[in-house]
Amino acid sequence: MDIHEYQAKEILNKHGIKTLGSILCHSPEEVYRAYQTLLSPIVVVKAQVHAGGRGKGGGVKIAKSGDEARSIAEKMLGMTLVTAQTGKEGKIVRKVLVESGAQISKEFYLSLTVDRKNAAVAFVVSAEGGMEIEEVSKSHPEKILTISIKPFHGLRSHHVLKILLFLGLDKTFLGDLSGLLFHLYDAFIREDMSMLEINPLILTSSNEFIPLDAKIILDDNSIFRHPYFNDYIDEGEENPLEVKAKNAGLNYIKLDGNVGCMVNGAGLAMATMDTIKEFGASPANFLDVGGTADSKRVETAFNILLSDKKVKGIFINIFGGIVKCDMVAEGVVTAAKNIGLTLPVVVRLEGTNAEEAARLIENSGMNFIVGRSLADGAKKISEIVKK
Amino acid sequence: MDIHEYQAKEILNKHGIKTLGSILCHSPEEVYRAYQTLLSPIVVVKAQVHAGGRGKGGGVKIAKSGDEARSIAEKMLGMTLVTAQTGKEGKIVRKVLVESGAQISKEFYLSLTVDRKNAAVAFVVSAEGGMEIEEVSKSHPEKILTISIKPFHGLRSHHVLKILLFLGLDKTFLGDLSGLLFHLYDAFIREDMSMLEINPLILTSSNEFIPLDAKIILDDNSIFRHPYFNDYIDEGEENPLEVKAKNAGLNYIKLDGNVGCMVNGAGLAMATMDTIKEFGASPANFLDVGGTADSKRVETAFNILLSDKKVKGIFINIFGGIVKCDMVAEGVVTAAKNIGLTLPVVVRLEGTNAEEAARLIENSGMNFIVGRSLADGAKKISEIVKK
Amino acid sequence: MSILVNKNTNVLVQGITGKEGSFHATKCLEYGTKIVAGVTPFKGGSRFNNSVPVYNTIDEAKKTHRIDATMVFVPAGFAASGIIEAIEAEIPLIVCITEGIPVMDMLNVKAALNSSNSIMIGPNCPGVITADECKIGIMPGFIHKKGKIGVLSRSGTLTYEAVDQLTKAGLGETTCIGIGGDPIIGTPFIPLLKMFEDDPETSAVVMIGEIGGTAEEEASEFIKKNMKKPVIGFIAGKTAPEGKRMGHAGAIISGGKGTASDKLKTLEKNGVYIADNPSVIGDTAKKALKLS
Amino acid sequence: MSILVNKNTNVLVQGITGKEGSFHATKCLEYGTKIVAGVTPFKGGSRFNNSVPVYNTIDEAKKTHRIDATMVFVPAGFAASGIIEAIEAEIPLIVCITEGIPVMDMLNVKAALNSSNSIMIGPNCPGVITADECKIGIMPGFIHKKGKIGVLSRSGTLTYEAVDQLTKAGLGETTCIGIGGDPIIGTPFIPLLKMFEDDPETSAVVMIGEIGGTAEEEASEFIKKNMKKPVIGFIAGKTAPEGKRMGHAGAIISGGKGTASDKLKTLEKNGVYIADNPSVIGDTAKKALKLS
Repeated sequence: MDIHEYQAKEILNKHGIKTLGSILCHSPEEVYRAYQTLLSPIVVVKAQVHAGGRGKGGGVKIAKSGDEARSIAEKMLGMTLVTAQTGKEGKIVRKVLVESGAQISKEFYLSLTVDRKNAAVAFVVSAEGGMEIEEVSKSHPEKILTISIKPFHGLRSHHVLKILLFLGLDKTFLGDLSGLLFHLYDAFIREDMSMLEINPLILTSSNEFIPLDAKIILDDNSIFRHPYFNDYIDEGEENPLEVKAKNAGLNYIKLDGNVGCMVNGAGLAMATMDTIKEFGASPANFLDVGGTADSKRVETAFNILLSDKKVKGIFINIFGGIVKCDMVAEGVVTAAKNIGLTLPVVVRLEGTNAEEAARLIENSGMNFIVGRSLADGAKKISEIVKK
Repeated sequence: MDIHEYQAKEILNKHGIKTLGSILCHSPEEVYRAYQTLLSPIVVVKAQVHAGGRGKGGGVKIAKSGDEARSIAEKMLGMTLVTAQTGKEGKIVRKVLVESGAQISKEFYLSLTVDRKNAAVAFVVSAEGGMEIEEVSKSHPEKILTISIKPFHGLRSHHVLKILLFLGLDKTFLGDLSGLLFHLYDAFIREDMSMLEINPLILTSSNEFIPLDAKIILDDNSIFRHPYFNDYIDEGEENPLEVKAKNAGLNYIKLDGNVGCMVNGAGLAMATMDTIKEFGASPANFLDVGGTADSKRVETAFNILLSDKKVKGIFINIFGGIVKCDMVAEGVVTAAKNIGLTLPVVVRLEGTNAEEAARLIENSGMNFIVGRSLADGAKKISEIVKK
Repeated sequence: MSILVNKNTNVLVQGITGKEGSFHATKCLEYGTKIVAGVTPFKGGSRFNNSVPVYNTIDEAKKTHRIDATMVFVPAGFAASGIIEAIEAEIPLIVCITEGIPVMDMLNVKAALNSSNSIMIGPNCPGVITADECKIGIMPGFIHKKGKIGVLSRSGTLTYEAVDQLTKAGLGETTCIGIGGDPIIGTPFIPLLKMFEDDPETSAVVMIGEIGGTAEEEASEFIKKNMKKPVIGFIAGKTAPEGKRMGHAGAIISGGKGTASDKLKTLEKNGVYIADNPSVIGDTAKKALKLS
Repeated sequence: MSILVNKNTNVLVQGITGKEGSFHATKCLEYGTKIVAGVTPFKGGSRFNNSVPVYNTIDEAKKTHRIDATMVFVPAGFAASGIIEAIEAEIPLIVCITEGIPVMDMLNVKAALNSSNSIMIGPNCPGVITADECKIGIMPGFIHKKGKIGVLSRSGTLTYEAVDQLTKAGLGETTCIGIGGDPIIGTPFIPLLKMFEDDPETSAVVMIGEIGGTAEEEASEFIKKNMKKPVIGFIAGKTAPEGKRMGHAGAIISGGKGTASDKLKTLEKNGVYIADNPSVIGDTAKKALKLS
């Protein structure tokens, strides 16, 4: 799960990593007062949204007075911030972080991620701080160092040394860098993070390492041992349909197309989207209804699909494994009737009792078309929505 | 390094493990006041010495009043406590721990050790609490469960379950036992222990797990990351000669025989002791002078050997590897002259320049005899001391 | 022949009395799987379905039974413990169905596996099946038919789709393995590809991948260097957007890495027969085997 | 032939500029060891003895040199890091001389070794030497002479004692290995016994043990089952008291376990030729080889 910069910094602080003084604000007045409180001649006002690249989009501004800070906040709060990571629709700025300024002597990039290939935690560092790391990795891969730490090796002093040397720092920084890296590594593991990105990590003119920005992604699966994750959920940052689906236990991701998809299983759902695209239409969503496609669940799924006004037709693709297809067909028909569905729907049911299911669909009296295979179904729905 | 029970309990408390209320006392008056302070009708007065088996030796007594506690302390403080672990000479009791009483519903044995074979931390548990575990392991090995926890496996809930079932405890104790075991495991690793023994671990009548006794051995080698170990050193508990040797950087262990041994290397030192024994004499000590047997070091070693009044002769056995034997011989002669050594000394020097060394020893004018091999030297010194 | 499991495999079920565990253990028994014992803490001494003995721990079960494989249905929060219990009990094959195990737990599990002789399939997978012999998992048994294709997949229902086609195409399967949809899994494609290459009954392998990570690319390099048998590849997620987890915890394109098109390019370069869409997996297999 | 090291072994020295490291690196060079590089943090770019290039990290050294083995003189507090650096750099043989590494660090190192292809000898050991070819360690080279006996030992100078006798007895040595006196060591007797059994030049093995642990007992069981070559055993510490560490961290009798007499009994039972005292190791070897 994504969290805000200010929350990420709270976690870092908890693990002994110092950040600059900052105050979270919800109104221009609070921002004005924050300027006074921080006692820093220069402050930075930063939009708190679940997306990176805020600077380019106008979500990070410097203020040299309380008035200036307030007037920045007046524009920033409520604006729709569009960055490389928000998508076209952007994100509405609901709160800002006002942070003290710092005298920057150097900027670095530093992140921790899960290294899938080596089953390890990887440090990624670069002396090119503040840049987008994807760009650096494409244009100058030699400027990035990745060090994988296997769990039974642990972070060790030779790892710190390698990072120090790669960043071009001298011996005198070894102790401080070591402290920072050990705290970060510990925080990453203990808080079950999927990603921790500090960009830039700055070295101040007084030779302190400070994370100027911090982005953390937490591993939702570990929420059972970190109840505080619940406090960090900010539904306002997510797509409302995705939130609704999640609360109903459905796995839904909104896309830009016009064919609503309802599939059981994540892999099959992706494959279904891909096949629709192959036939010239475009999927409106990813939706995995899971293993139990009963009428209640299907009804909720229909409602979510229909909330997306772009949707012109629906493709239901279920491979009935343990679940019997005729049961699913009944559920689909009942749900469609309950909500008075009028959109064209192509239904493909494969697996146990697929024939009986097809008959039920055909005889339902609804606007249902039977797909005989994944390709056949995808083709039929694509032709319909392209009309 | 060995530490006292009260220190072991301090460490356990630091790691969230509850122990009974207790007060460390150095005088009968303090013990009297401790009784009043603890507000427990029954207290236990326990001698604080670096040795187990105190109960049998009279080092653990129950008191039901302040007066009784004081009179127990009067006898206990200053006494020489002899237990199975102290050796014949016993240990002088210099302080006692006064601890609140508890209502015991069950007693268990629980310890953590390093499992050399599996390179793991091992839990050893038994429902036979309060017994000497060595005896149980000989007479009823089936009453002991050993579970090895490899570092990359970690302590897991199935380990706790196995221990719970083995101890004959029901489901309701799972949470509390789990908490205790995780704290102990964490403490063992974080504090670099070699041994942590709780005997007995009690279950109180209010169903709390409490370590009634606690014995911890810390890994001296880790002192660089645990400066507090220094505060736990109690030289009064060690043999004064061993303390003196240690402070001089020598590895010395006092034994009961009359042949003083000075050897370079621990394995060779043991082999030398064994060979002396084979020739019918008995080693007075283990002493490894280490790699640099210069005159200063040899002099210190001589002084320590001579402080043991039982010593009737000295066997110096040096395998000069990197170090040259003639240099060692010179060192030995100089040191012996400096301290005016009169005891018979057999010197065996093997390795580089062994012949020159033998000549130097023979021509030294001292009471020195050359040993031509380990066996020859051991034989000669044994014959001398047996006269 | 087949790989990993066959009709002689003695199977344990961890979490046999739970909702999922009991449902699927029953289905597996119906398929003919030799489930010899189950484990659920504090349920030791009882019998599952009036027949399969239940124990508190694997150690207890091992006193009476030879166990070749275990099917793990332990809830996510305790799954790492259950898997490590199986590793410590030296169970040769561990099939973990459980979804939602934290990645940090899996890093430890993976380290434990590396120092053991156990093989783990999953987690977050449909399991392993050798057609007509042994099913350890949640896949529908009836779509499988003894034949000549080995199947490897990061997916669940998409695998059933492929198997269904292979069965209907008359090719049938030897062993079908869902390797799991999580970022860290017990066994990636390569060791299993090697087993299929060595299995005399397997003529070709279908490998179903998806976006995220680089497992398919690494597999294709192995295929190029070490495999004589044809491999048919499909990658799901051509239309998946960047930065979104597509259901599976491991199915995510991040930092522009792990896209379907990158994977397909590498697979093709390394001589894998590409199925352009899931409906042609069966046909592609036939073509690869020069049967059509 | 020999085991572990020979005249072609390219050696790195970690901690080459330290007091111990530089002294012994010089001695090894004098013996003829092919020391190709050294590592000391922040000393990269300099040269040791005006010849051996020094690097900051092993990775840097590996860019220029093939490295077959590393000799570790890193101080105890940093030794685990140094060893793990060598494991991560995939150095095949790691010889760690350092004494005083905390046991908890060694548990992690051992776990790291288990998942790697590196072999570690030590820590707290004199090192490894193949007579007249390659010395990686602190033993006096001149006492060694090419011959037919393999030597394994938990000790230092006691090993020299044994080697000296073997050389003077005209038997000579193939490879001599101090496995280390700590409770947790990289490689116990068994894998090395196996290598000696497979080495055509080795005719017999001298195994020098001491009190503490059960490594000798386990080794003797291996010897009985798997070795045709005679093994001569000596155990130091018959007169050692219980509960005291005899110099080596691993040399301690605790809870009545790890005594010399127990070990000797088991060794004898398993067909090891026992040398009753260290002075007869050479003679016992001759007898075992039917040379006297």
